[in-house]
Amino acid sequence: MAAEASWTLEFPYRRSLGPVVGGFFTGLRDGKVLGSRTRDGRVLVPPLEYDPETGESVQDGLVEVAETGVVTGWAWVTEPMRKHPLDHAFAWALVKLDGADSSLLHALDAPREAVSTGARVRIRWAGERKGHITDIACFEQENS
Amino acid sequence: MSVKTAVVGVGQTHHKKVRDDLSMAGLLREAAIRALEDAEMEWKDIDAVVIGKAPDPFEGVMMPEVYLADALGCAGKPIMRVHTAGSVGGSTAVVATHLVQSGVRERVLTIGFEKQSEGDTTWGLGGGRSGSVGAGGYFAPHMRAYIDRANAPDYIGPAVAVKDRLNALKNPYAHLKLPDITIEQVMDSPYVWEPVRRLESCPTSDGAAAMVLASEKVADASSKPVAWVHATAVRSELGQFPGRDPVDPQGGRDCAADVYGHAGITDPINDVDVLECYVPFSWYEPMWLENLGFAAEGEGWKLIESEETNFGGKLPTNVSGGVLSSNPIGASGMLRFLEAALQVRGMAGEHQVEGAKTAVGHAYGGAAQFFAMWVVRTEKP
Amino acid sequence: MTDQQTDEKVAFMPQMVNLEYRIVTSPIHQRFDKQMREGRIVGQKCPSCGLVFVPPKGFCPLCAIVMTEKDEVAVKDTATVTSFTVITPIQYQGQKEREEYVLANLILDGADSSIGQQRIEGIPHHDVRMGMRVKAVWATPEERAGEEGGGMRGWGLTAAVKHWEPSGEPDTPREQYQEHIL
Amino acid sequence: MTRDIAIVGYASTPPQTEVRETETQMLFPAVNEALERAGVTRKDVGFTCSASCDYLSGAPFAFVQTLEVTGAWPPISESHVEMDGAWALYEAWVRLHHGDIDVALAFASGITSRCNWREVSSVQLDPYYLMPLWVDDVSLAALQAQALIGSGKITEKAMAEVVARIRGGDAAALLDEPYVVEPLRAHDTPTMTDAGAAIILATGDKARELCEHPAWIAGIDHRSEAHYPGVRDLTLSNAARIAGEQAGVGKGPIEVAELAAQFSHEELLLREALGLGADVDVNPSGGTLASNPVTVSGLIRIGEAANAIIDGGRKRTLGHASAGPCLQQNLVCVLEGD
Repeated sequence: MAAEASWTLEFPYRRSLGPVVGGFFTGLRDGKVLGSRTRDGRVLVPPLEYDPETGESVQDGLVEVAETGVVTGWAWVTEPMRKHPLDHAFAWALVKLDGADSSLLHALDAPREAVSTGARVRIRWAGERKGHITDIACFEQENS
Repeated sequence: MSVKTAVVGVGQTHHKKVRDDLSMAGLLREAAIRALEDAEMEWKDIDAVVIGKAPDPFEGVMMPEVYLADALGCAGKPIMRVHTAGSVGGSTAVVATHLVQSGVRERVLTIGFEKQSEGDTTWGLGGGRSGSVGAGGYFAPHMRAYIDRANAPDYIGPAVAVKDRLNALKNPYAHLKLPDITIEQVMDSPYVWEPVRRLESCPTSDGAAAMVLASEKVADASSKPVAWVHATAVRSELGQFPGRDPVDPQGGRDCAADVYGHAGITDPINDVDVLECYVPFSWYEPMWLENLGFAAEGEGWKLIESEETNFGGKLPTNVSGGVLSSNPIGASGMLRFLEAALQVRGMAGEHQVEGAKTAVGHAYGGAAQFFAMWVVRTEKP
Repeated sequence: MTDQQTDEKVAFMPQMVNLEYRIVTSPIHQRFDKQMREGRIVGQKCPSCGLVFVPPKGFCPLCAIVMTEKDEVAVKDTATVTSFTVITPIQYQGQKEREEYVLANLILDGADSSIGQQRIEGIPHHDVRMGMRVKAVWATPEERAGEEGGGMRGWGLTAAVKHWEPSGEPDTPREQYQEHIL
Repeated sequence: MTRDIAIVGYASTPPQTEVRETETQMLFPAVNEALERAGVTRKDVGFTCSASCDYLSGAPFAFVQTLEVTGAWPPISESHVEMDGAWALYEAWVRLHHGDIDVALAFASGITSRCNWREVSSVQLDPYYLMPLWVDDVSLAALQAQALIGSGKITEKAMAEVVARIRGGDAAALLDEPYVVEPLRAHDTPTMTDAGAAIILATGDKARELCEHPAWIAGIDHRSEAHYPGVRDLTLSNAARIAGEQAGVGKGPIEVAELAAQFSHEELLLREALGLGADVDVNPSGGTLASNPVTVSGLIRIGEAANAIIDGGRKRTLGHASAGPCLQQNLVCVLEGD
């Protein structure tokens, strides 16, 4: 017997989404970015079902925000791992979309020198959208 | 120096094969918010959260307390996660109780959950390999050994299956609703893990169960009846060793002796008004009746034959419908504890056992090697 | 993108979780496997309580003491069925079983710990019984070499023993095995 | 309200880069040594709590196997957390308050060498928004490091000095190394290891009887942050701050702090959140940066902090554990000698 073998633990999970996550993904499929509103009026993008600070349920319904925004945090990936969204060097970016009060984490496809806190970016949509976080292919520079 | 502790609120989801209307956080929150409402509390009132669930690959989320922390109002608060296999719902409630009894926290929210529909439990139990026999395949030889040893009639298992499914009709949250089920129908259903038939097996469910445990000071101020925790106990034994008796495990016997001793129960069949025990396969009811001291060895099935574990019998057992009617694994044990609490609060609605003052909740897991129990009463200890 | 517009709400998402692992067979299980491939079933006898464990664990779980090669003892390839079930395989991703089959718990002659989930062949399913005597049907040396490494349980057992079949000996009385259901 | 409870024995296996024996076999020496150090046997233990993580091996029920290290026959009173072992210790500490037992065991095991932890770490994230992007723990830590640098709270030079202190070498030269995920270099990220560890707790007089210098748990508390990084201020660790306050860190001077800082910048952030001054000896053991057996690291930190009192002559130390992305969960344990 080999002292060692490789093994892939593999399963295609099927996750039900509920109205908030499902609403957000429905919006992405349709090319819109939607956020949820906490009771004190903060807009969360991506939307959570609850106020992350208090646990209180958010208000009913989602509100649309812009597909442009500002980088609030970043990290530059010099060598992507095989499952990362991009196969060349990229940045993970926290992006506060215009109209939102929280930041969305996704890949930013931009040259290293263009990656900084405060940089303006926009969503690059995926070619085929199916209601998934990867309907946002990544962010790119707003003026590219 | 132990702080008297009570269940001051409970909540559970409507358990279903697929709760396709909710996210995972949404599932837990449905149960948790119901428990908070029952306790007349808000998220801010909770000091700590203890959650429990079965193996992480069931949903494919590792250590889900990390993702769920703020969904359960825990930004700036403590949250911990227990995992003791099938007994986890019970063990989790025990940890939450200890947090209050120790004086460390005053109001603790505890939640057990499973969203089995996200993945495949048989796959998960087999570590993703071919040939997984699931829990039923594992336990079937033990049930065969019981039937053989106790010389039990073949209709006893089916009778339990029918009883629990008819009980479930009185529980609005139960998953399986089989109003026309009969013993003949159960006996005609195909074997899955012979001697276990399909209709003698638990369903796979999505669901969550939540309770708020609170100190005497808080409980005394409650406007509703509370369930006082008189005793808790857990026991673990090795899953495999020479001389182990998986049909009547010593761990289960010791666990029962421990809670009875602390709750002053000397004659279980007469001292206990309602039993909620973990019966995922029908034959486990007579097995646990013996293991938990409600019947002598080899006599458990006679309580079923004489319908003493039915509604209106001497020891109504799993009047909620039990695990045979709803099985969100990580919540299943907690549901036994929760239903026991509901009974002594007199708030079980249609499945209320009239005058229930003392109830026992029980859960088991692993290779029938992990046990958790509690005794709750209407009266303060 | 208007061609993608639909009124239907997105209610589900797929999530492939695929993680690669190295399955490392511990030295003690490699040794057991090698002995199995040589046609010998070798367990460990606890120097404290005297109980024989097959497969060996490298420790006695009851006495909580470490055991080594010095504690090895050979056991026979004949056994008693202590209990069993007929499995109707549940179909899930990766499941290869399609037909009903019998899995038994066995107590090997010379061992004190039982082994679970062993296949019984060569007898109609409804004739399998508790107390039945069985013997190992060994894979040929060529077959033994081909088995994939690692795995969840059985180590060399599943590689070297294809299944068990009735030995024709009289059944073992219940009182002799009922302490060894598992 | 809380009882006198002390750590009276601690042991861990020497961290290895690759353990080949079973998880249970790996644990045996650690549990045996902790019991020996405390001068107790398995029969003296009134409650046991273990910690492990099934995703490290990709197979369910690691804890069912490792239960065998306890010799659980006759059956024992036992529980398990799918978390770092520090939370197993916490559960045991809570259990000891009942007063019916006087000795408890907490142990943890983690074999990380059989998986790609960076990839596996993604599976603990929000399953809708983060996991599908396969954001890994190093990337998330880098986001926090960048936030701290951007705010002016820390510098890459300060991070390099942490690394140089622990791993040796010249801080300035470390800055010439390439980034893995900027601003983190390989030496800023933890060395993943395999290990098991065990701690024996005892109450009041029993602790005094068993140990000449028990490490009394003066305070222990744990807290979480919100999960999604875009809703948090990553330049703060409120969870560590609150846990530290609740555990009473500031009630006296801390001599030694063992911090579960997996990444160099986390040590700097934790020092601030816990109010640890420059005079505090931080991670003399090398800390989690030098050796990170997942689910064991926090328990080791507490054990090391206890040993500083039990046989190191120190009077007041701190052990810390963390879990989740960007130091989401934090546990702080303040220990005091007599």
